Amino acid sequence: MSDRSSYGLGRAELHELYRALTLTRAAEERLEILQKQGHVTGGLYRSLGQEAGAVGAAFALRRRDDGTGDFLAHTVRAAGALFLFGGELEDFFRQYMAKGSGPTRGREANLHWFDFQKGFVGPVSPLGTMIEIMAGITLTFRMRGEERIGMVFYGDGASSTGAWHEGLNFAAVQRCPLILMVENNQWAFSTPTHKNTRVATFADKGPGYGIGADSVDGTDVLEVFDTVRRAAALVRAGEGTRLVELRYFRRLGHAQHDPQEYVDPALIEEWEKRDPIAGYRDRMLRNEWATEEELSAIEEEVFERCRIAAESVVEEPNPDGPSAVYDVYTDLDIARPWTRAEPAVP
Amino acid sequence: MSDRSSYGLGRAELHELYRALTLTRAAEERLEILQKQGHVTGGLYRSLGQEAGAVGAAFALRRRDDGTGDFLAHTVRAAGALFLFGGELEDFFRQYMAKGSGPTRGREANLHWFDFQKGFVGPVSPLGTMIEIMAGITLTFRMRGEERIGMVFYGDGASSTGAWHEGLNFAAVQRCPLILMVENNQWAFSTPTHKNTRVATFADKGPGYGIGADSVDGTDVLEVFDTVRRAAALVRAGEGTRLVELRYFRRLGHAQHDPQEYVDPALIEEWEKRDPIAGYRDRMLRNEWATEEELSAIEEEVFERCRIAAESVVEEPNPDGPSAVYDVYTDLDIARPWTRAEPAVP
Amino acid sequence: MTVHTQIEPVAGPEHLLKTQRGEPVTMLEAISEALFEEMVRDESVFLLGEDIGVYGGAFKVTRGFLEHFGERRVIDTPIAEGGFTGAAAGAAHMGLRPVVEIQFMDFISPAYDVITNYIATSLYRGAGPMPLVIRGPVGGGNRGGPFHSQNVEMAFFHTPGLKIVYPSNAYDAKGLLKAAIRDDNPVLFEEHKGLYRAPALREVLPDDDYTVPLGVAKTVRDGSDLTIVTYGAMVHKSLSAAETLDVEDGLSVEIVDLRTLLPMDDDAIVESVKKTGKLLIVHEDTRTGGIAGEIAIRVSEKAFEWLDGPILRVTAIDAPVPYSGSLEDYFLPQADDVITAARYLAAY
Amino acid sequence: MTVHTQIEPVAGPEHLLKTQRGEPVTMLEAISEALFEEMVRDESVFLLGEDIGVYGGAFKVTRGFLEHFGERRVIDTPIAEGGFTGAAAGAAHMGLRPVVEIQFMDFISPAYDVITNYIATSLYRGAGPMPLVIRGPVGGGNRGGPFHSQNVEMAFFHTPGLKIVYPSNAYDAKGLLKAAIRDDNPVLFEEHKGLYRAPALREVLPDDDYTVPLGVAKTVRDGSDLTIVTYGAMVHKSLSAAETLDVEDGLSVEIVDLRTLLPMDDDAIVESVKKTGKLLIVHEDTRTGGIAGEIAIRVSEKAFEWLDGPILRVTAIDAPVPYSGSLEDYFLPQADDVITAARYLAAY
Ligand SMILES: Cc1ncc(C[n+]2csc(CCOP(=O)(O)OP(=O)(O)O)c2C)c(N)n1
Ligand SMILES: Cc1ncc(C[n+]2csc(CCOP(=O)(O)OP(=O)(O)O)c2C)c(N)n1
Ligand SMILES: [Mg+2]
Ligand SMILES: [Mg+2]
Repeated sequence: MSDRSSYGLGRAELHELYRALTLTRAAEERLEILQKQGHVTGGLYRSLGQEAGAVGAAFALRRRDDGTGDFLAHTVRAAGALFLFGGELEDFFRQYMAKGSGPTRGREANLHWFDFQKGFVGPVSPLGTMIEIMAGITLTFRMRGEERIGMVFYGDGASSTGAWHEGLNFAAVQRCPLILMVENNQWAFSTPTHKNTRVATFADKGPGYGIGADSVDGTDVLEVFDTVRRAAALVRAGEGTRLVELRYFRRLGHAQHDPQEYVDPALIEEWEKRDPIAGYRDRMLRNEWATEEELSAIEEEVFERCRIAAESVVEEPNPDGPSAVYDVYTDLDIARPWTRAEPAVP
Repeated sequence: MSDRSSYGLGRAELHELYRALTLTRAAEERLEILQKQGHVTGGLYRSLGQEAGAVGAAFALRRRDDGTGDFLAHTVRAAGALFLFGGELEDFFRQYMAKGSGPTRGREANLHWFDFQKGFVGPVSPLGTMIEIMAGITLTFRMRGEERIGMVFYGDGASSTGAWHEGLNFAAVQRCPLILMVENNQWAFSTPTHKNTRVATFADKGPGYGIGADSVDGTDVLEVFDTVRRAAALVRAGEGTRLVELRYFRRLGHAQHDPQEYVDPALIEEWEKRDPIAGYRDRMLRNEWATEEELSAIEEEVFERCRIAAESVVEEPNPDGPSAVYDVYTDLDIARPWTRAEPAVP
Repeated sequence: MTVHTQIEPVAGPEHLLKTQRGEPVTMLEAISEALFEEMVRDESVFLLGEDIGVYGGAFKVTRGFLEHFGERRVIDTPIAEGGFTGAAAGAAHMGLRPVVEIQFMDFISPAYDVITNYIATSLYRGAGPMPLVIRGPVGGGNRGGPFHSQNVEMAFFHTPGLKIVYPSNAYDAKGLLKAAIRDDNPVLFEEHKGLYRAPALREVLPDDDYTVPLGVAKTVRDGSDLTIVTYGAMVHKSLSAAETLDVEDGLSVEIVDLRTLLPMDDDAIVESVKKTGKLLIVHEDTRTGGIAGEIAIRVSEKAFEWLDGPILRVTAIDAPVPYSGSLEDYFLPQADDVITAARYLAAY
Repeated sequence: MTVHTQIEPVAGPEHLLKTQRGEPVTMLEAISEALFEEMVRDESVFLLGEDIGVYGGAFKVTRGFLEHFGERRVIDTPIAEGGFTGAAAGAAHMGLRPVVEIQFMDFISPAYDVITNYIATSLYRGAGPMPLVIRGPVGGGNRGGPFHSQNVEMAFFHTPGLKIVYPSNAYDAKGLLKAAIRDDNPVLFEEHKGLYRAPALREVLPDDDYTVPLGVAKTVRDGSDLTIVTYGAMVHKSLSAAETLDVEDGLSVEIVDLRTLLPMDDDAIVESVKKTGKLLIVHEDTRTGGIAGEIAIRVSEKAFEWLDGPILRVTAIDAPVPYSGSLEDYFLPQADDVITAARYLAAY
């Protein structure tokens, strides 16, 4: 489509997209500050250059907070989708800081969290699993005759796993209303995509499952939105499962501890020029979808929200050690260490 | 190709194909007799109607018995390929009768057996695994610069497994010289193919792995031979992994205990008319590649071989119970039950 | 959301109403009835598995279910134990109560990842309860070879968050399976295929909606000289050994049938050991890393003073399950092994 | 076919030749050296794993290997633990000796099927020896959460045909890994990531081609009052507890480091228990179904008469590994727990 097309989106929606993009980046940048201050537990994952994929895709779904909307399974690189689905910024920071006040109460890391009312289910680390889970979730939509659909994100590397295949094939055969978003950022940790798959584009994988597939420039939030909107319409209309590839580039290391020495700096430079946020900003101004003032206001608002949220969450308490025994079973307590009781008796 | 084409095969080779086909069927029919007599341990699997797929494909490979030839991973429905690779008829019966004299000495069932000199590796039950194994075997061919290639058989149903995907994808990426034969007999136990995959033909799965794929009438031994011969040439020349679908029909139940009440009898009748052995026999006569006498002689010879082999194997001893403790480790004995020692001391 | 419907006499395929008619059932039929009654009672219960629909399952446990409940609730899956067990977990998130059949439990291994890492940890990770049953045939003695004979409890016994059930008879199987389906935690349910149709296990069951609570063992034979802790098919070999020991040696053997392996009923074990002072553990599964170890250390922790002899075990040998009958018979623990071990311990 | 080459000083990347230069190495460096030396010695040894090539592995164990040995012998795989472990098994059939790295051992679960059903049973099924090492980082204490902290021994301890090694220091790690690579059986090799770079474990290793035999435990501290059987990171917590117990209580604690978990060195355990009469087992892994049970029943079988107190254990609690530091510290067994348990047992 032409640079001028807003794909039918109104000014408010175009601004909302910009807010979601900048929020993603600002939240992650704030995390880096928190990490330097020693507040972050474990690894820190950035989506720099990939923000438009998550935001554009999630924006095309029906988001509700009463358990009737579409359903999302995000990855650690899809914070933008999570925010659009109502994931709270505070919870984002709580999770990264392993706070007892966070949705997993310090038991699980970063974006690995859940809200079935808002309609999202966070990942587990073993790659591929969430396609199986989302196949089951969307199966229930079909079984119950609900109009809801699901969306699951995964990186290019995850496509090598058996879980990816078993989940996608099950969904395809059962006509589960599910869209698989392949975040093809050209790397899986240090491994280039061609060492994970021999296909040139993940769209080639669709026919192998008998499903429709699209591939889209993942740095163009409006293109992504439009592609996914059309895919979602087909899925909702009963076509079953589809796949959408997002093409972009992981501009930082796998996690903050990875200096990505294995990446040609020229490539990074090239992709910096295609920054999804800067690009969209320019386009908005060029097409007069927003004024400089409006955009600056959004940026400032988002920056402040992140600063304030982070600052308040830092103060929140860590979980209480002994709470580690709860919630292994719904109906049983697991034993506390006998060596920590008074008196200590086996 | 025309009915008259022998694809460059000479009279002797055409006869050899016929011998392999009839041997497969005769050996399996002999098994049924043995089973009725109570000699067979466990399930009995027939390849009725699928014989030409295994035979035609294996015939296209380089078969040696000194560890320098091509390599086969057969299934329980590919006895014909196993025989062509030098699997002994006696061993076939020994395995089904769980004899101590068999290649697995009664530890494993039916066609689950191995000969790395002759170049075959039998399956394990968990479906899909053998693609991973064959990826590794053929990887060594590539690593060592050998001209050998591998061939692995699997049913349509097995394609749903994660192992199938992980193995095939690994092979594709690593350019392993491997041909995956998909035995599409339209059933996986009682489950029709469309409940295992949404593709209309397994050839559609090739592009999803970035590999070449063919589909061939699996009841036509010469078509199969020719298709695989060409695929093998490409693989051997360095193209890497390929896939070939064999299209046919499982004319008997999953195993002998399955009366396949779930199959429309009209379909079975239709496929009986396309019997691969009867069809090839007619064609040989029609084209004067063989005389009635020659074919009858082959049939009789094969029948007698099976009868004699089965009769002699029946007499062979079962494994000695206490030998169950050997070969768990190369260098350690596992404990015998203390309750069976004299005196019994823990 | 779970919808509880009234329990009342239901219509259904003849062979699933034997108990309603007062007829005896095999353990397999008891399991079918449990599934059937739960599906009637609660429409959030549904089934997934290979060949469970038109074929009724490799062992015919779900024969007639597809016709009665339809394709929506009886789903023939692709061959993808990980995939459909994961899908079941997703459905459980949405408030359904899936029951997964693994055709032979040996094939649970492709689902090992999703069960241990996703399903068992769901509640702990904040993703809520996981009402999910994974059931299927286990066990040796049927000449199935290494991949159709395994016991799988020890692959999962070490997984916090799971429950593991392994019944030894029709009554328990029905009551435990109903309890498992109603449990909000994931339950692995092992059914010994040698018991499925054993004529000796046919019995008339109560025709009410009984359940057998998870986590409670049962003393199936009272005795004073020696305790045998066991479960599954070995309950019956132990009972037969106990008869012989009674008749030939005048030994009084108590037998505790664990029924649920995880969580384990420590109290029942400890109480019996305190009474007899001698403990023999019998399991069909292979020896090293078998459940006997965990039982032994719990008894050591809780009843050391009461032990009048070593804790001993009778088990399969440490090998894959061999195919041939002669090898498999050697591989498996036999009643004679139980007798020998009990005599040794009694004389200690 | 295995090709054995002479061992002589080799050229290679600086950081892999520290022992040759007489410099101390960490446990991680010892592991790297073992791999490097075995690859130099035997060209049938090769490596497979995620990010082991250009990146040198998530923990940099194989840094410099790709440059030295080339892509043929250092293979960056797709993310498919089952697939590439299975491929390694195929290569082992053909006479190679693959060493597989699992990036975090938690991710071995997708390979559970091929390891337990194919690899461990290969010899028994008549498919010949399976010289294959599967190695990678395990263990908690690094705030890795439920999927980057697991110990995986008990997932495989019940699998006949496998060996399992779990070293506690640089010397053993190097010698055991070399022995594992030369072994004709599949070996699971667990490396505690908390020990990888622990400064206290840096040591100068012998510069000859030594191996440490599999299946042999080591008494790392002599004592007479109490035996602690342990392995991996818990060796060090136990040693520190023993110091305290010595100083504060005058207790003499003997510590047996198992080093190999499967097969287990029963003799070393039993001998120590016969000397001290008291046994405490310490493992970092979760409690129920942990290795303590198997040790307990073996000691019960072989040294019951020598026990002067219950066999007790100190372990992690029965939960997934929690992410936050406060939770994880509570979850893990600590030196204080060992002290308390030892005091209880000593006073028994
Ligand atoms: C089954 C499994 N194996 C290994 C890992 C370790 N791991 C975490 S992220 C990652 C790379 C993932 O790459 P990709 O799927 O492309 O996602 P990206 O990080 O590029 O967004 C790996 C290997 C894992 N999480 N799961
Ligand atoms: C992982 C796994 N799950 C289940 C089974 C049980 N099983 C054995 S054969 C079979 C059907 C296989 O169908 P297909 O692959 O089409 O082969 P065919 O029998 O038609 O030749 C099933 C489900 C198995 N062997 N492995
Ligand atoms: Mg990626
Ligand atoms: Mg089939």
